[in-house]
Amino acid sequence: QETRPLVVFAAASLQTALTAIAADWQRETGKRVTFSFAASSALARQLDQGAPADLFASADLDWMDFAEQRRLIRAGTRRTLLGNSLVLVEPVSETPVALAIAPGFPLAAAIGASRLATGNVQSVPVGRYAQAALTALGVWTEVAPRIAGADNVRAALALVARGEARFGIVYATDARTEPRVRVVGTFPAGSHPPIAYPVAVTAGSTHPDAVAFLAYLASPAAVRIFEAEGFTVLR
Amino acid sequence: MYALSLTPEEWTAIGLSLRVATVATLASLPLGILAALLLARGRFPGKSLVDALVHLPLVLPPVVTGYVLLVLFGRRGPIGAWLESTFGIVLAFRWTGAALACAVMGFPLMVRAVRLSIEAIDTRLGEAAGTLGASPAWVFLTVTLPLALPGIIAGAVLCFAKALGEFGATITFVSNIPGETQTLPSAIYNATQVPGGDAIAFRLSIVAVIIALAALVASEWLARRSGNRHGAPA
Amino acid sequence: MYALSLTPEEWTAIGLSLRVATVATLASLPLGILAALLLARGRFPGKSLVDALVHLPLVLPPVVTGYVLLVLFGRRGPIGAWLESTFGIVLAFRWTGAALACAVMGFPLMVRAVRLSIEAIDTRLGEAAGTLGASPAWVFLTVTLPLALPGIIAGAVLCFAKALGEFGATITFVSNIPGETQTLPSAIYNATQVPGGDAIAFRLSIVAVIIALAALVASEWLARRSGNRHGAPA
Amino acid sequence: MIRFACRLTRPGFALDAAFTAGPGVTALFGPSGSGKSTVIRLLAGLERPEEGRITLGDTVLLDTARRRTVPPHRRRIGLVFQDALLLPHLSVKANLTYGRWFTPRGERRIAFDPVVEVLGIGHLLDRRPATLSGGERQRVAIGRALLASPRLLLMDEPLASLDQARRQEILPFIERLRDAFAIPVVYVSHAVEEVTRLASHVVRLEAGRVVATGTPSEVFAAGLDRSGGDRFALRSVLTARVKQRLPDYGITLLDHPAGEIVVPGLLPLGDEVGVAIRATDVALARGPAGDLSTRTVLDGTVTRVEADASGPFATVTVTLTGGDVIVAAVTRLAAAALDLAPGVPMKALVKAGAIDESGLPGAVPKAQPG
Amino acid sequence: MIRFACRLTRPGFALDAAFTAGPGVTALFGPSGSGKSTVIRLLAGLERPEEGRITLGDTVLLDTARRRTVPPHRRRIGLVFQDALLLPHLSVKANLTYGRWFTPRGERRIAFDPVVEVLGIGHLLDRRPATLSGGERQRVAIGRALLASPRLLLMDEPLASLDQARRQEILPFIERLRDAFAIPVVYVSHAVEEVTRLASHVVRLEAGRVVATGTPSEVFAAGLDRSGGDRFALRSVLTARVKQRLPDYGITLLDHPAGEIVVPGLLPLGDEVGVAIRATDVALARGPAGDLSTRTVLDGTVTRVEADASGPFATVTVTLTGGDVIVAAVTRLAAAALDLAPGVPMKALVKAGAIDESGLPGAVPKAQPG
Ligand SMILES: Nc1ncnc2c1ncn2[C@@H]1O[C@H](COP(=O)(O)OP(=O)(O)OP(=O)(O)O)[C@@H](O)[C@H]1O
Ligand SMILES: Nc1ncnc2c1ncn2[C@@H]1O[C@H](COP(=O)(O)OP(=O)(O)OP(=O)(O)O)[C@@H](O)[C@H]1O
Ligand code: MOO
Ligand SMILES: [Mg+2]
Ligand SMILES: [Mg+2]
Repeated sequence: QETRPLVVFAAASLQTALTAIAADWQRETGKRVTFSFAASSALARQLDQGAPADLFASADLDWMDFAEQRRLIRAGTRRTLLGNSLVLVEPVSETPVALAIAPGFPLAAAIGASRLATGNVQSVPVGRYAQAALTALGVWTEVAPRIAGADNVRAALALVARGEARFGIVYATDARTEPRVRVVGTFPAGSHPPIAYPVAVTAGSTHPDAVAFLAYLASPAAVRIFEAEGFTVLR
Repeated sequence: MYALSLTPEEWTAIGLSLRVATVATLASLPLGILAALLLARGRFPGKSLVDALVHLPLVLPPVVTGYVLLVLFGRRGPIGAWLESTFGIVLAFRWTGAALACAVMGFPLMVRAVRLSIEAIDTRLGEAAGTLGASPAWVFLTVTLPLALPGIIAGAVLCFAKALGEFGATITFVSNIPGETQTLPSAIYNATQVPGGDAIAFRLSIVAVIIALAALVASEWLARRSGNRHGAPA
Repeated sequence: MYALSLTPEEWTAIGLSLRVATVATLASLPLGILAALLLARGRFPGKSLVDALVHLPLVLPPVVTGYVLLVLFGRRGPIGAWLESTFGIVLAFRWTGAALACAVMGFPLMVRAVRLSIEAIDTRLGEAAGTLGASPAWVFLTVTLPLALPGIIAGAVLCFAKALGEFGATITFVSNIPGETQTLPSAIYNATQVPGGDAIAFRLSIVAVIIALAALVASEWLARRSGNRHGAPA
Repeated sequence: MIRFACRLTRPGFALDAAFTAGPGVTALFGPSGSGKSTVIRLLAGLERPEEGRITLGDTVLLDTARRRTVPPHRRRIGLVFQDALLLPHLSVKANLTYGRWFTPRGERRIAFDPVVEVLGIGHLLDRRPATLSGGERQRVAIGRALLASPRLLLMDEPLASLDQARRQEILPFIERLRDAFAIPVVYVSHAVEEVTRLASHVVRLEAGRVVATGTPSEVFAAGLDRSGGDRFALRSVLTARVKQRLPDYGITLLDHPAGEIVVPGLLPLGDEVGVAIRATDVALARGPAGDLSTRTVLDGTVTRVEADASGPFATVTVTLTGGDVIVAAVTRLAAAALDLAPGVPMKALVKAGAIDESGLPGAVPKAQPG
Repeated sequence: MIRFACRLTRPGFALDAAFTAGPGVTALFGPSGSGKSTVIRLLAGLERPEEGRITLGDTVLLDTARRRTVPPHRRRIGLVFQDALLLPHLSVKANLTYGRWFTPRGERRIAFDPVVEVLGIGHLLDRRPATLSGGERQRVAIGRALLASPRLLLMDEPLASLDQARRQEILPFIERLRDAFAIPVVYVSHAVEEVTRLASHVVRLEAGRVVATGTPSEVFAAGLDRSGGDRFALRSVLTARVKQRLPDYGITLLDHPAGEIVVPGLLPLGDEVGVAIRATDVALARGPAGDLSTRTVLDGTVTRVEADASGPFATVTVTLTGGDVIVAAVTRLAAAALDLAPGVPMKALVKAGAIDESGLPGAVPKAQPG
């Protein structure tokens, strides 16, 4: 019998949910799961160098594509598990702004001399989604000079929470965890590419439970946890 | 070289990084030398604590340091708010903030180097200067400081090099605003975060290495010029 | 203290970090001293390049260093594959790899400190030992090495402290696997990535600071014990 | 006037010394490790005693009882260290002028050029200390201390690494300082000649304690037992008046109640001078001396004969006409042969060649302090 | 046998010196900055000349023509540096024994205890060099070099910072080394007394060139002009045989063709010894000397009178019965009064007290090398 724990390489933003699910799974099956949470980019490259992972959960499609092109994942196991939505947030310390997210809405004016914090628009997924959404709404050119790009969502969130930035664009899942921010509005799903969290069994995995755990991630128990976190579970 | 042909944004990042690294190094030198002097020669209670404080940025993950900087020096932070209201100095989201982050991250390296050099100075030379009428302050300026020059140069080089590579604390504190706070390492980091960005990252890394090499060669030259104080025959 | 009561995983991370930092420091010492000696006393073409190479991990963003390590020392990397087939040593995704990453990141700090101390030694002391029959190797062992002790201790402390804080290169090279490669800074990073993790991050940071403080105090004690070689009256 | 009294303890060594030193040169004399450098460092303020009081003229430099201490840089006390301690990063010239910055303009009494000339370091001005020879380093250290125009000059074996010729040039220069600028000097040296030439006062230290003080003749003519068994350290000092200068012969005749003393060099007429004479340079004659090259023959009476039982020599004290005392070291064989005993009339013969003219006050120095 | 020939240039200084040195002590003598330390460093292999050849016995230590050089640590040449250079991180004891590790067991000819005793450093063994006084440091440096049992010992002003009493103890010890172990010594000193006591051979350097070589009497008796104008540096060395020991008086009578010489101390009967005599310690008598304390009266004839026109003194060379030459420094006045001129018969008077017994080979040292 395989006693080695199952190793899951997962994007840092999935940490809370996956840890809870793994605890349930262990309670049910007695089998242990070990995670390595890091940036999707780092994990994908590590897979490329023969990392001993059984499952890979990415925070965006690009790095899963990268893995797939390099045959780092087992064919046919890839599935897009989760979705998320993009929200505009502001610090609770500010007087609530009356701003409706719509094409041409006066975001730039509302930001004023302050900043809008989000992920880095070139490299961090949430930043790329934000750029896409603002572009689709026709306000990107005005807002672009006021963007402060953090290197991950939580850093962006912290900038808003501390009141350093007047607004932030983050995932809905993150926004609800931070009491010091208030959601101003949610970006229409069509304004940006779908926010997706793909998972797959790695090509090198020999662990007998890899597929089973992958399936468990779609189990009702797991779905409950994901949804409690604010994810939309895609079926 | 074609491979190194850089985009305008990259040039901006390079220029900014040079400015940030230079300012970080020069601005932290006086404090660094003072701290080194205090740790090398001073005797006061809580010296270990000061020592630990100086080393803090080395011990903490850069993200934590960046966050602490944000909390203290952000516009809403106690020091940041005071600086803004008193001197009109804003660090948040400015290149000056990047310089502060780099200075803080390079500080332990600088202090250690200077301290080592100060500790290696024969205290009797200061005594000799004292008998010639030099007050402790003058002794510091005319004896300790010049004799610690190897350490000061080494400390400055370390701080400068660290500033060229520092990224975690910087991006956490002042985020990544092209033209304002996007330094060379931030640009490199960005490149590594997108599939296929390796070539760009490599190119920019080469630039960083070339700058560091130039700084090293300049520092060695400076150190040599400042005179060999040992090992001469007699 | 209740606030500091740690989970078993956190204890594991602390233990691992201690092991990683200790091994990184001790294992890089010999090479660091050698490099420092070469840079301090050697005269050879390409010295600037060696110097630059040593500083590289400082200049490059840690992510890049980590990636370079991954490419070179990974199981599929040229050096990693050779090490595995020849000696059976595996670094990738092992705590040994974390130690390598920390050693590499701390290397420039160590080399600089040792080099400064070596350069401050009066070469005539080595000559004196030579006239007493000590070959250059013995001079190194019995004169240069003990007299460079302040620098060696300082270098070791810097390397150790850096290893306690190093995160970027480590997580990029050996990932973040609890019990194997999840060091204290990686655990802190993880904490910062979850809602409400600030308290955990703070708690773990305090632990890191306490360890560093202990190391500092120990090093100062060691340095004092090794003898004050200056400033005595006569 | 310096008043010194300090107590200081180190593992294995305790200093407990008190002395006063007037104007002129005070010599600190004593075996290696006796605490001479420690006293010098205390005077300069580089060492704090457990208990002590030091005054220079009217100034209290240190008074542990009243918790007062003047820091070294306010003492204006020059110090020539035993091991030079030049500032390695400065040129010789910058080392020399270092102290000037800190000397009030009105008190810069000593000019650069003559000091450089006497010390023979003009060709070294642009060099770094590391490239100097041992003696060159020491000369620069002397110049550096002088050029700060100190109120008191401390010199710790300043001439030990210099050749005789250079010494002969520097010694009169130090005397000039003493005389022309009235800078008191505390001088550490193992060379009895130097001490007797320069010093008006000797403090002899042993194991951290003052074992003898007084004029050189008092301290060094005190008999073999009190001179540490070294007959070469025994001196007498005769006081005589300049009677006649013989420029053709380059010598001067001094008038002493016991006879005429011939000394090399031309001294100012009428001056009263002290002539230091080593005990080993004095021969004794019972009857008339023959036709000798030795011109100085002094009349007196043996007042004391101390035979060093184990050694070959006896110290014979002759009280000269007029009351001055001269000490001679002769073999015990000769003492026996001449029947030397208290009360015996005796002639003391002193070779002019053995008298060091640089010890005489009027000796013409090669250069003058500015 | 050392053969030395080297050329070396530094900005403002050029060394171009060649000399040979036999067994025994060879003194390097010359003014500050003349290149003495440089020669020492070349001998030790610490400096490379542009051109040169150095051999010690059969061993070629350096030959630039053949591009051969033995590195310092293989030369087994001990060096006492002008500034001690003790290893600051080691205790005094560890400094002393440092060289032993590297000395082949069979060649450890010098024992620890006697060296420590003679140097008087027993109480310092556990101390760190930084806490030593100047003289203590230098004594440890001497011990350290000795205890490596070198094949050649180089000493650069080793006794400059020591008191007379300590010097008197160490000098015979160095002679023991020279004699008992046949360790040749190259010795730098500004003290003429030391040089004449120790050295069988003197090399006088000036501005990097050898200006005179020979025995001490040849070099130092060469007349005032050649001795650098310093009459105190003038010596003669007389060779005499031990005739009689007078233990009661602690003196020895030597047989010399020109008369009996009285020297302090008890020398081995029958030995031939060289007695160094300073020109300032020699008096001349034309007729009978009278009833003097001076017992040594030597017969001879004036062969040369060199008057130093500007100074007070004349150097008078007297060729003694048997051929030895003695030099006296007398005033020109005395020279005129005694009608000194070549051919005049003359008696040379030498006080026993002025002869330094530590310069005599048989002098009993306080301790013996092991
Ligand atoms: N690096 C250098 N550059 C220029 N001149 C030098 C250098 N090193 C030594 N010298 C000169 O070489 C000469 C000889 O020096 P050395 O130390 O041999 O003298 P020395 O005879 O030992 O003198 P001392 O009796 O003062 O010790 C000196 O004039 C010194 O200034
Ligand atoms: N830190 C110390 N610990 C113990 N003993 C010390 C310390 N410093 C100095 N001494 C001792 O104090 C004594 C006096 O030293 P000092 O330097 O005053 O002697 P000195 O008379 O100048 O001797 P020298 O003629 O050899 O220079 C010496 O025996 C020395 O060993
Ligand atoms: O201190 Mo780092 O290791 O630059 O992220
Ligand atoms: Mg001393
Ligand atoms: Mg010398």
